[in-house]
Amino acid sequence: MSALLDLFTIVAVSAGVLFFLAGVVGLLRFPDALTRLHALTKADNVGLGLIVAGLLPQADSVLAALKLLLVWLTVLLAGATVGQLIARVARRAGPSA
Amino acid sequence: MNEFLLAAAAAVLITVVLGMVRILRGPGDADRVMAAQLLGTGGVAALLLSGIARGRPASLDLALTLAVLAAFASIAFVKGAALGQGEPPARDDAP
Amino acid sequence: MSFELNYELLVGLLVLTTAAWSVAARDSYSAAVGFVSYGLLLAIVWMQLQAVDVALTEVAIGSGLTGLLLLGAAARVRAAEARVVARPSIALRTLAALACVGISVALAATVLSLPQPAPSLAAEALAALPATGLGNPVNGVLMAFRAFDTLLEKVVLVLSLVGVWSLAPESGWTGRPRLLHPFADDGVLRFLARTLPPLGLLLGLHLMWNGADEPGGAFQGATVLAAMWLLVLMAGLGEAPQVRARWLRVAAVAGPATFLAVGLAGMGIAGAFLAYPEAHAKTLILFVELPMMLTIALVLALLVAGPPERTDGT
Amino acid sequence: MTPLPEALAAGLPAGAGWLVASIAWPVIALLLVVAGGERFAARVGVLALPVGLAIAAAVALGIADHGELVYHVGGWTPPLGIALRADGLSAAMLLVTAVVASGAGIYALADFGTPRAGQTGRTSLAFWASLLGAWAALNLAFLGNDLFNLYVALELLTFAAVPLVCLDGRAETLKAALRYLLYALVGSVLYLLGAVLLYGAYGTLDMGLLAVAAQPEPATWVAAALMTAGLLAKTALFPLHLWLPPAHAGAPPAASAVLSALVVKGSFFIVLRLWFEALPGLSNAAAMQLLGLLGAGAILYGSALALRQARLKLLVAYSTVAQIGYLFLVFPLAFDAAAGRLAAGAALAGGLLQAVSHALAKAAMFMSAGLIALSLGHDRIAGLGGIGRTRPASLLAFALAGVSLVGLPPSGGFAAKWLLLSAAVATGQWWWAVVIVLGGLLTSAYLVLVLMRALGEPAESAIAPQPVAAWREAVPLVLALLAVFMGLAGALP
Amino acid sequence: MNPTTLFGLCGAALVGIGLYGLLTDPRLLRKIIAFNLVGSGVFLLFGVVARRGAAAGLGGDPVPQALVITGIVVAFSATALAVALLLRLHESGGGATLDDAADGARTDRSRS
Repeated sequence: MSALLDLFTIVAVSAGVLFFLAGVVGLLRFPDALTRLHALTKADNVGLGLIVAGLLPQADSVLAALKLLLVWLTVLLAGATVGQLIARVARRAGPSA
Repeated sequence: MNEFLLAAAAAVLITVVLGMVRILRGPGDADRVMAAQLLGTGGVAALLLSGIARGRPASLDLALTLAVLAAFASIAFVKGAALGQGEPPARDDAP
Repeated sequence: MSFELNYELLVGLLVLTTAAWSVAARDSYSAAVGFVSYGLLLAIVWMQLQAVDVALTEVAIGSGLTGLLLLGAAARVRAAEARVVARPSIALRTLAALACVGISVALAATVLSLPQPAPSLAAEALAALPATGLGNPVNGVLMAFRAFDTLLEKVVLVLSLVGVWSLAPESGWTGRPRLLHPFADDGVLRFLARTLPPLGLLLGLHLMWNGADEPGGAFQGATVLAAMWLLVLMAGLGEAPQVRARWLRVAAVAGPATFLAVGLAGMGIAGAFLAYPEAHAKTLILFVELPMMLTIALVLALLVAGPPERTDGT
Repeated sequence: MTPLPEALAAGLPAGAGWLVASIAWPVIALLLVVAGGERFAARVGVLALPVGLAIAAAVALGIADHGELVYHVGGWTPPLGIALRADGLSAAMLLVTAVVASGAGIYALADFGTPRAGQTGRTSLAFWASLLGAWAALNLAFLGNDLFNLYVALELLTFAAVPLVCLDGRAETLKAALRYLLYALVGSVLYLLGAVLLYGAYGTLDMGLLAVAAQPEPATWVAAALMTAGLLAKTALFPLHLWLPPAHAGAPPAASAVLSALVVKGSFFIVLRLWFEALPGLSNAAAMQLLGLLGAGAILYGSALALRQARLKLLVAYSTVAQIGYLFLVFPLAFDAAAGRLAAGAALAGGLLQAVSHALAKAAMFMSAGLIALSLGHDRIAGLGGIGRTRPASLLAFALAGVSLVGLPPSGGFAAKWLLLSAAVATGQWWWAVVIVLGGLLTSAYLVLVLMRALGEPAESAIAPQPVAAWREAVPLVLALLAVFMGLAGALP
Repeated sequence: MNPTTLFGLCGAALVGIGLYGLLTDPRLLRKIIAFNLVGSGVFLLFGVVARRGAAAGLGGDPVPQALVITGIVVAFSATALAVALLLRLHESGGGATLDDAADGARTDRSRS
C-alpha cells in the first residue's frame, strides 16, 4: 500500500515538474505575450496541482492535507485573476510587446 | 523518497529561475509580471516539496503565507505596470 | 548529506544571481522584480537555516510589501530614470568593486574564523521560557526577554509613518495616497479582493495565535492582514482613510501604547519595567499582541500606500 | 519607584527606575502627539518638556548619589535580557539633551505651534513627533548597554531626524534629507554587521559582558572597524561629512539646532562607549591615532570651508563639521601607551565637555542665525550689515555662542579645549595641540568675519527688518549664556 | 563545507554586492534596492550565527532569530521612508538622483 502511494507521489510530482518545465519553455519560446500567458497559466495551475496531489499521501495529518489543498486553491484563484489583469496590461501595451 | 522530493524541489527552482530570463528580455512589463508570477508559484511548490521531505509542518504555513502574498504581489506588479502606463510618461516635463 | 548540500548550494547560487540581477538590471522595474524573487528565495534559505519565524517575516515583507513599494516607485520614476546620463567612470567602478570584494572576503574570513562550538543563548532562552508561558522561544525573546527592543521597534514604525505623512504636499493633507486610486475598470480585481481577504484574515489570526507556541506571531500575522487591507483598498472596495481620521490615529498608537502601559504596570506588580507576573504572563502577552497586530497591520499598509496626495485633477 | 523585593533581588538600586522614565516619557508624549492630532501636538509637546527636564535631573541626582545606575529591563539579566546603565557621562548628556530639546521646543512654538485657520498642521505634527522621538532615541543611546538595543536607538534617531530636514518640501531639502537618510542607513547597517560578528564570536551583545569576553583577534577587529565606520558616517566625521551641511543648513532653525547640537552626538556617544567600555582591550596606538587624524582633518577642513561660505546657516553647519573633529581627538589623547588601552581622564572629560558645550553653543547659534535670517529675509553674510542695531539680542547670542566655539575663557568650550590641550601636553603628543590651536584661530576668523559684517553699515538696498518676538530671542541667549558659563560650573566641583 | 557555512559565505557576498550597487549606481531607487540587499546580507549572517548556535534541542539560537525579525521591520520602515522621499523629490521636479548633473532632465529643462 505504502509503496503504491509512494509510486503515485513519484509519478504525480514528476508530472508536475514537467508541467513547470513546459510552462517555462512556453514563456521563453512563444512569440507574443498572450500565448506566453496561456503557457504560463498551465504551468501554474496544473503543475502545482499535480505536485500537491502527489504530496497528499505524504502529509502526516488531515490538517496538513487540508492546508496543501488550500495552498493550491489560493494559487488557482490568484492565477485566474492575475492572468486576466496581465492580459489587460499586455493588450494595452500593444501587440508588439 | 525524501531525496526524490528534494530533487523535485531543486528541479522546480531551476526551471522557474530559467523563466526569469523573461524579466531580462521583457519586452513588455506583462512578460516580467508573468515570470515573477511563475517564480511565486514555483517557490510555493519548492517550499511544499522540501517541507514535506524534511517533515516540517511549519513549512505549510509558510507556503500558504507565500501563496496569499504572491497573489498580492502579482496585483502589485500589475498595478505598478498600469500606473506606469496610465501616467503620461513625460509628466514632469509639462510646464 | 551530499544531496542536501547540493540543494542548498543551488538555493545559495540562485540567491546570489537574483541579488546581482537587481543591482545590474538596466531597468529599475526589472530590478524590483528581481528583488521580489530574491526575497522569495531568501525565505527558502531561512527555512534551511531552521528559522521558520524569520522565513515567514521575509516572505511577508521581502516579497510582499517591500515589493509593492519598490514596484510602485519604479513605475513612477521610470521616465526620469531614463534620462539619467552620468555613470561613474570605469576606473571608479573598478575601484568600488575591488573595495566591495575586499569587504566580502574579510567578512567571509571572519565567518569562517568564528569559534566552534559556537556560543549560544539557546539553552538560557529555553530555560527561561516557562516563566513566560509561551512555547515558541523566538516569541519569548520578542515579547519577554527583549521586549524592550520590540516595543521600541513599534515606536520606530509609528515614527516612520509620521515621517512619510510629513512628505505630503501641503495641499494633499486631506487627500488619499496615490497607490490607492482605483483602476477605472476593476471587475476582476474586485472579485479577488472579495475572495482572498477572508482567507488572509484567517491566516493572519492563525499565525498570531499559533505564534505563542509554534512559529509565527503578531508581526507575521499583521503583515498578511496589511496585504489584505491594501488589496481591498486597491480594488476600490473601501475608501483609504484620511490621515487626520481620529480612529486611525488611535489605532496607529494602540499597540505601542498598550505595550508601554503593560510594561509600566510591570514596574508596580512584577518588579521591573516590561516584566510580567509569572501566573499571568501568557495572558498579558496575548493581551498586548492583539492591539499590536492591529497597529502593525495598519501602519505597514499605510507605509506602503505612501503620503496622502491630492486626488482631484491628477 | 518603590523597590519591590524582586527588584532588590535583581540588584536594582532605588532611582534606577528614572532610567526607564527618561526613555518612556518622551515615547508617551510622542504617542499622545500622534493620537491627539495636529491641533494638540504643540500643547502636548510643550507640556512634555519640563517633565523630561525633571526626569533628567532625577537621573543626575541618582548618579550623584550612587555613581552608577543599572536597570535590567523586564528583570532579565544580560546576556538574555537588556540592561540600561547610566554613569556621569550619561547624566551630562541626558541633561544637555533635555535643556536643548526644551529650548528648541519653546523656540519652535512660533513656527510649529497650534495650527491657525487655513493651516493643515502637517509640519506641527511632524516637528513635535520628531522632536520627542529624537529625544527618546538620544536618551536610549546614552543609557543603552546592549549593542542591538543601541542599534534600535540609532534607527529611531534616524527616523526622527530625517523628516526634520525637509519639512518645507523643497527639492533642495528633499535631496539633503535623502542623502542624510542613505548615509544614516548604511551607517547603522554597518554597525549592526559588527554587532552580529561580535555576537557570533562571544554570544552576547551586552557591553559589560563583551568587555570581559572580547579578545584582540581578527573577528573582533573586523567587527570594531565596521561598527566604528558606520557610526562615523552617522556622526558626520570628515571625510564622511558630506551629508551634514546641506541637511543642517536647509532645515528650519529649531530642527537644525536639534540636529547639529544633539543628533550627531548620539552616534558619537556610542563610539565612545564601544571603545572605552565594550572593547577596552582592543584599542591600539595606530587605530587611535587614525581616529585623531580624521578629527584633525575635520577641524581644519570644516573651519576652512566655513570661512568660505556666503550663507550664514551654511557657515554654522560647516562649523559643526569642524567641532565634531575635536570630539575625536579624545581617542589618541586618552590612549595610555604604557598600559596599551584607553583610560578615562582629562581627555575624556574634555571630550564630554566639548560635546556638552558645543551642543549648547551650536543650538544657540542656529536659533539666532534663524532669527537673523527671519528678520532680514535672507541669510547672506554679505548682506548682514545693520543687524547689530536691529537685532542686538540675537547677534549677542550668536557672538556668545561663538566665544564658546572658539574656546575663550570662561566658556565651556575653553574648559574643554584646555583639558584636551593639557592631555596633549601630558602625553607628549604636541601635534594635536597644534591642531587645537589652529582650529581655534580659524574658528575665530570665520566668526569675526560674520560679526564685522553684522556690525557694519546696512547696504543701501536693505529692506525694513521683519519683527521678531522678544521671547524667541531670549531662547538662544539663554543657551549661549549657559555655554559661556559652563566652564565656571565645570571648575566648581 | 556544511550548508550553514555556505550561507554564511552567501551573506558575506550579498553585503559586497549591495555595497557595490550603493556606491556605483546614481539612481536613488537602485540605491534603495541595494541598501536592502546589504541589510538582508547582514540578517543572513545573523541567521548563520543563530544556526551555528543550535543547542538544547533548538534548531537555532532564538535570540538572533528574534533580532533579525526586529531588524527586518526596521529595514522595511527605512525603505518606506526612502521611497516616499524619492517620490516626493520626483514630483517636485528633482529628478531621480542626488546629482543634478546626472539627471539629464534637469539640464534639459534649465536650457529650455
